[in-house]
Amino acid sequence: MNLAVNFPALLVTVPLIFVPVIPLLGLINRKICWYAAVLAITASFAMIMTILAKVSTEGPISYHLGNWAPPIGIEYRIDMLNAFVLAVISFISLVSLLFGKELVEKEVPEYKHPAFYSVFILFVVGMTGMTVTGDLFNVYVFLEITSLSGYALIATSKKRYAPMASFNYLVIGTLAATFIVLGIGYLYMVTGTLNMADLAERIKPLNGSSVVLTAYALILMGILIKMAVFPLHLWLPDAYTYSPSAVSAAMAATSTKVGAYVLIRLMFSVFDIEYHVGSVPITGIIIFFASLSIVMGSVIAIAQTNIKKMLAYSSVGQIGYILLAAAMVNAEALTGGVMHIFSHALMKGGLFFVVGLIVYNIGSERISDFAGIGRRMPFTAAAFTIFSLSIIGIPLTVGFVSKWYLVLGAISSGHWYAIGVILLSSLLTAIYFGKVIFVMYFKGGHDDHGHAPAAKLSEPMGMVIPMAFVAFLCIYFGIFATFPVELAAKAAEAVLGGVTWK
Amino acid sequence: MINLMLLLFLVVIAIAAIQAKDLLNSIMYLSVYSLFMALVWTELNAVDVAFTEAAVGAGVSGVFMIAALTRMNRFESSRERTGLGKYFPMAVVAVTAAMLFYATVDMPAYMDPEAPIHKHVAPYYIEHSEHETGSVNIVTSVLASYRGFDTLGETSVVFTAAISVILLLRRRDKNEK
Amino acid sequence: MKNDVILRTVARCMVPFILLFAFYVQAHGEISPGGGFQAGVIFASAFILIALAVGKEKAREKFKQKISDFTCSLGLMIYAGIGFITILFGGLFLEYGKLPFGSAEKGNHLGMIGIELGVGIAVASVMVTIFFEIARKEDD
Amino acid sequence: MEIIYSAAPLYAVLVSLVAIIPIYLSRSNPNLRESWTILAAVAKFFIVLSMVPTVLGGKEIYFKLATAYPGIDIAFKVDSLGLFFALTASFLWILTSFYSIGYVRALKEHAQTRYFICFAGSLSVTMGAAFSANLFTMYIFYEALTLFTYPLIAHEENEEAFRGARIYLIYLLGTSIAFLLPAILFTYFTAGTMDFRLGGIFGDTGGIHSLFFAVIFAFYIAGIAKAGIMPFHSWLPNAMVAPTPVSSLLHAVAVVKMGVFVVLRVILYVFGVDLLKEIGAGAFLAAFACVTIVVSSLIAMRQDNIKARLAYSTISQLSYIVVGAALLSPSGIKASIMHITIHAFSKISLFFWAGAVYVALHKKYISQISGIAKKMPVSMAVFTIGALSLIGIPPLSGFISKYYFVTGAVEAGMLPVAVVFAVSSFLNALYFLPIIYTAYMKPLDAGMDDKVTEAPLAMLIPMCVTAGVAVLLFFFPQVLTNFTDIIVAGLFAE
Amino acid sequence: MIDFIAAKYNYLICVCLMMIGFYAVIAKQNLMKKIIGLSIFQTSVFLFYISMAKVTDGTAPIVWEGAVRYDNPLPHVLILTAIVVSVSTTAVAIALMINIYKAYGTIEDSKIREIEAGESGGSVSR
Repeated sequence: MNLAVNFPALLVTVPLIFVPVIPLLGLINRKICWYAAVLAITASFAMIMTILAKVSTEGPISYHLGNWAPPIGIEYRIDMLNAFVLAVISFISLVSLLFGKELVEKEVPEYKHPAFYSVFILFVVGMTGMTVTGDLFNVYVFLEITSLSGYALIATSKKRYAPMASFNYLVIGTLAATFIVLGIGYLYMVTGTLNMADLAERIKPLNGSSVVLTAYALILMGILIKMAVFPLHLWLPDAYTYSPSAVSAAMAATSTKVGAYVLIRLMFSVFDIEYHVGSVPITGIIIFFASLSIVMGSVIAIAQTNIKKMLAYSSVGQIGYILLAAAMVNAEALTGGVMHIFSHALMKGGLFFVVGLIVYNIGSERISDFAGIGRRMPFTAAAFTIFSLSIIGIPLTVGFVSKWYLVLGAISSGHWYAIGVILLSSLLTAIYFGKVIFVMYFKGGHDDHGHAPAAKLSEPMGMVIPMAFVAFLCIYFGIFATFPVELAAKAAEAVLGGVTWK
Repeated sequence: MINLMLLLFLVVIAIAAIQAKDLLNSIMYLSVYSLFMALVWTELNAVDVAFTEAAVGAGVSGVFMIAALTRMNRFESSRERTGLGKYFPMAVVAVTAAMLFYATVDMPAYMDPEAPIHKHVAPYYIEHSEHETGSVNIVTSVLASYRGFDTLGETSVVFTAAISVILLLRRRDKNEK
Repeated sequence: MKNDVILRTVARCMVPFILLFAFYVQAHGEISPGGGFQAGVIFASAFILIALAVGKEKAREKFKQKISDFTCSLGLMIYAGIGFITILFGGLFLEYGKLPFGSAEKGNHLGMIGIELGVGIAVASVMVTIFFEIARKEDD
Repeated sequence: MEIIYSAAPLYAVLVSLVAIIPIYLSRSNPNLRESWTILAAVAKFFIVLSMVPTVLGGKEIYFKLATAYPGIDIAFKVDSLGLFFALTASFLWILTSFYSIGYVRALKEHAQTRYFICFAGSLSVTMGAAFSANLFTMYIFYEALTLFTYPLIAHEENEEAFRGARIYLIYLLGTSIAFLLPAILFTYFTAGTMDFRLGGIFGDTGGIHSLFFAVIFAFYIAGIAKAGIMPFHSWLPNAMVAPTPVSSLLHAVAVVKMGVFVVLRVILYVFGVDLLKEIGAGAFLAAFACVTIVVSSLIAMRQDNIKARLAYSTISQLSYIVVGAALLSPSGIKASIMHITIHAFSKISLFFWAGAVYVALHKKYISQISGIAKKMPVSMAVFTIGALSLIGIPPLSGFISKYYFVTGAVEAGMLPVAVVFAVSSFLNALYFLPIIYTAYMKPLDAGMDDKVTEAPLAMLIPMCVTAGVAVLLFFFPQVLTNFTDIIVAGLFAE
Repeated sequence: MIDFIAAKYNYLICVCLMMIGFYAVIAKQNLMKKIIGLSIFQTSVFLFYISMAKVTDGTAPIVWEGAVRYDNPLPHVLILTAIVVSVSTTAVAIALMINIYKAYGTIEDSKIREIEAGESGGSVSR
C-alpha cells in the first residue's frame, strides 16, 4: 500500500470524510468542530503541496478512480495548472478558516457551528474536486456541491436580505450549472466521451459543428456566470455583501477562481485554441467582455458607499483580468492570469477579512463611517492599506506582479487596447481604494500630538496574526516573486504546450 | 407515436404549471409533469431514471414544495412587469432557443444506432459489465462501480442539501440554554 | 388530515408495504431497476406518509432528530469509508476489486452493494430530515 | 568599468527606513524622536559619503537585493550620477531635519510623529531611486515616493490640503501608471533588459521604426510628471499647501529632483545620446521645456503667494535641467547635472526663508512682508543670496550652471535655446527682485514693530548653511565637475 | 425540413420545454414559480440526455438473453446523478424561500425589493 499514490483522490476525500464527522463531533462538543475543520483542510493542503512538488519535477499525474482506465472510469489528472490552483485554493481556505474563527464566532450563532464548518468543508471539497478532476461530468457534480454549500453559507448571515441574496444566487447559479450540463451533454452527444483528454482528441475532426459550437457557448456562458463577469455578475455583489464576512472572504478568494480555472482548462486543453480562433472569434469576444468587466466593475465600485459592495464590484473587475489573460493566448499573459488567481485570492481574501473585523467593531458597512479607523485599529488599517496597494498594483506587491505579466502578454500578442484597459482600471482602482484609505486615516478628530484620542477597538491576536501573515505574503511575493511566477509560468506552459493533455 | 403524444402533452402541462396563479395548482402540475416525464423515460427504456423521477420529481420534491407552501401565501400576486422589462425575458429566451435550435442541425438523428455515443465508451460497459462487476443491471454497475466517484459526489450533494437545510432552518434546541 | 380516520388507517396499513418495497428495491439494485437512491426515497416517503397521517410529532418520535442526523452522516461515511478501505487493501480509491472477497468480480459486486447501502441510508435520512425541517411550523 | 559588490547602497536606503521604528516608538518623547531623525540623517549622509572615493575612482558599486521575477532584479548600482543626486539629497536632509524641528515646534504642529515618519520614508525611497540599477527598481521607488509624500501634503488635514494632496496623487500616480509604466514595459519588451547602461540599452535598433522610439520617449516624458514639464506641472503649485519644510525639501529637492533625475537616467542611460539624436527627440523635448521655462516664469510673476511664486520658479528651473540634457551636448549635460545641486541649494534657501517668514509673521503673501528686512536681516540675506544665485549673477553658483547651459546650447547649435536662457534670466530677475525690493525698501507695516523677530535658531542655522553652500559652489565648482566629468567622459568617449 | 423535424423531434421538443422553464425563471416574480421553472428546465435537460441514449430496437440496459441491442446506459447514470442534484437544489431553494418569507412576509420578488428600497437604501440590519 503506497499512500502517496492515492493522494490525488485523498485530497478530496479526506476532507469529505470530515464532512459527516463534524456534525457528529458537534453533538459532543461544538468547540472541536473548528479544530476538526482545520485538520481536514490542513491534511488536504499537505497532500496538495506534495503533489505540487511531484508534478513540477516529474510531470502530470493521472489517477484512475476505482482503477478503471479512462475514458471508462473517472480520471483525476493533475498538471502544473491545477496543482497550482489547488494549492492556492487550499491555502486560502486554510487561512480563511484560521482567520475566520473569531469572525464566525461573532457572526454565526454557536449552535450552528457544527453545520457551518461542515458546509464550509464541503465548499472546499467541491472546489478541489472541480479542480482536480479530468472528467467533465464530475466537474458538474462538484460544481453543484460547491454551489449548494455556497448558497447555504451566504444565507447564514443574520442580515435580513441575506436569504434573498442567496436565493438569487441560487437561481442564477443553477441556471448556469444547467447550461453547463447541457453543454456537456452536447459534447458527449457528438463524441461519446466525458473524459477531457479523450474529448480533446475526438473533438478535433468536428471543427465547425454547430453542436460543438453551441456546447462551447453554453459552457462558456455558464462559467462566465459563475465567474461573475460583467454583465453576468448580478448575483455577486449581493451575495458578497450580505453573507457573513468570513464567508465573503473565502468565497471571494476562491470560488470565482475555480471558475476561471475550468474556463482555462476548457479553452486550452479541451477545445483547440485554433479551432475557435478560426471559425468564430471567440477569443475576441471574451477579450471584449473581460475588458468590459474590468472597466465597468471598477467604475461601479467607485460609486459604492457600502464597503463590501465596493469590494464585490472590485472582484467583478479583477476576475476580468484572469479572463483577459486566458483570452490573449500567450505564455506571458497566461502566466499573469494564473499569477492573478494567486494574488487576487490573497488580496481579496485579506481585504474581506480586514473589512469584516472593522465592520464587526464599528457596526456599519458604510465607508463614511470608517473615519478614524487608522488610529483606532492601527494593525487592521495598515493591513487594509497593504492589500489595497496590492490590488491597485503598486510595485513590490503581488498585485503588481500579475499585472506586469499581463501587460507583457498584451504587448507580445499585440492587444494594445487591453494595455489601456489594464492601466485605466489600475487608476480607477486607485481611486476607490484611495477613498477608503483616505477616510480611515485622515477623517475623524485628532488632537495636537496626533495620538489616538478615541478608544482603541479590539483587534484580537487570533486575527491580527493571520492578517499580518497574509499581508506579509502580499509583500513578500511581490518582492521575491520568482517562486510563484515560475510555478505560474510552468502552469501556463503546461496548458499552452498541450503536450500533457492531448 | 405515443412518445410524441406524451411529449406534446408535457409542453402543455409545463405551460400550465408556470401560468397557474394558484401555487398549489402549479405544484400539482409540476408533479404531473414529472410523472409524465417518468412515463416518457420508461418509453425510452430508461427505467432506473424513470423510477427515480417518479419517486423524486413527482413525489418528494412536490411534498417539499407543498410543505413549504403551507407556511406562506398560496397565490401568486405579482404585478406584470412593465416597459422593456416585459420583453427582456422573451428576448433572452428567444436568443437561447435560436442557439439551441441551431445546435440541433448537426446533431445525429434521434435513435440513430451509429451515433458517436453508441460507438465509444458505452459498448465497453455493455460488454463487460456483467463479468466485471457481477451486476446484470448495467446502469447500476456504471453508477456504482465505473463511475462510482460521481455517485460519491451525488451522495455528498444530497448530504450537502440536508446539512444546508439544517443550517438554514433548524432552531436552537429548546432544552439547551 | 390528522383527524381523518380512514386516511390514518390506510396510511398505517400501507407503511409496512412501502418499507418492504423499499428494502426490495435496495436489495435488487443489481438485477432490476432501482438501487440505493430510489430505495432511500421510498423509505423516506413512508415516513413522510406517517407524518402526514398521524402528525409530525408522532412521526418524529419514531425517527428522532438525533438519529436521523446520525444516519445522514452514516450513509456518506459508509460510502467514503469503503473507498478508504479499498485503499487499505492496496487498491486505488473505490477499487472494489481489491476487497478481500476472493475474486475481483465478487469484490466488485459486494462493494457495490455496500455503497448502495450507504446511498440508501443517506438518502432516506436526508429526505426525512429535509421534510421535517421544511414542514416545521414557526412555533415548533 | 570596475564593479565592486557592496551592500552600502542598501544601507543608505535602509537607514532612514529602519529609523521609522524608533521614531514611532518614541512618539511620546519628542526630543528622543527628533534625535533619531537627526541620527538617521547623519548616518545616511556618511554612508553616502563613504561611497564617494570609490565612485570618483572610476568604479561602480553594485548590489542585488532580490530577483523579483525571472530576469528582473531589484538591484542597486551606485554610479556618479546617482551618487551625485544622493549626496545632495542626504546632505540637505540633515539641514531640513534641524529646520523642521524648529518649524514644527514653533507652530505646534499636530501629528508630528507621522510627519517625521513620512519624512524619513521619503528620503529612503529617494535614495533608492538614486541608486537603482534598473528601470524596474527605479519605478518602484518613484511610485513609493508619491505615496510617502502624500500624507505630508495632506498634513494640515483641511479641505485645501486634501484637495492639493488629491491633485498631487492623481497627477503623479495617473501619469506614472498611464505613461511611465507602459513605457518601461515597452522598453523591456524591446530591449530585453531594464538595466541602465551609459549610452543606452536598446543596442542595435535595426528594423525598428524610429517613430516607435519617439513614442516611447514621449511616454517617458509624459509619465515623469515629477519633473514638472508642462502640461503636467499643476500638481506642484497645489502641493504647496504642505508645511514649508516639506515644500522645501520635497518640492525643491527630493520629489522634483527625482523627476529630473529620472529624465536624465532615461535620456542618458536608457536611450542614449546617439539614439535620441537619431530620432530627433532631443530638440523636440528641448522646445517643450523651453516653453515651460518661459511660461512658468511669466505665471510666477503674477503670484502673490510666496510659495506659489517659488513653485512656478521651480517648474521653470526644472525645465532648465531638462533642456540641458535634451541638448545632448557635453556641456549641456554637464550643466543639467550640476544644476540639480545648485538649484537645490539655492531654492531650498528660498523656501527656508518662506518658512521663517511664516513662523515669524504668519504671513504668506508678498504684499504683506513690506520692510521686514530690518527685523529679519539674516533671513533676508539668505533669500537674497538664493534669489541672485538663481538669476545667475556671479559670484554665486547659479552662474556656473547658466554658463554651461549657454555653452551647451552653442555646442549643440541651438542658438534659440541660448536666447531662451537669457530671456529667462531676465524673467527670473523680474519675479525675484520685487520681493527683495518689498522687503528692504518698503516701510514696515504699522503695528508690526514689536512682534516681528527672527525665526528660531534651529531654522536660522540651516538657512545660513544652504546659502553659504550656494556661494561656495561658485568658488569650488570642481566638487560638482568631478562627478559630471565622469559621466560626460563615458558618454562622449570615442 | 420535415425530415429534419421527423429525425430530431425529440430534441426540438426538449428545447421547447427548456425554454418554458427558462422563461419562468427569468420572467416570474414569485419565488416559488422560479423554483418550479428551474425544475422544469432541469428536467427537460434530463429528457435531452435520455433521448440521446435511445437507439432503434434498443432495450433497457439490463442484460438478458435475446437482446438485439441495448440503449446507452451512460446518460441514464448521469441523469440519475443529476436528478439527485436537482432535488437537492430544490430543497435548498425551498429552505431559503422559507427564510425569505420569515424575513419579509412575502415571496414576491418585486415586493421584497420595495421593502428593501424603503429601508434606508438597503443598509445593514444587524
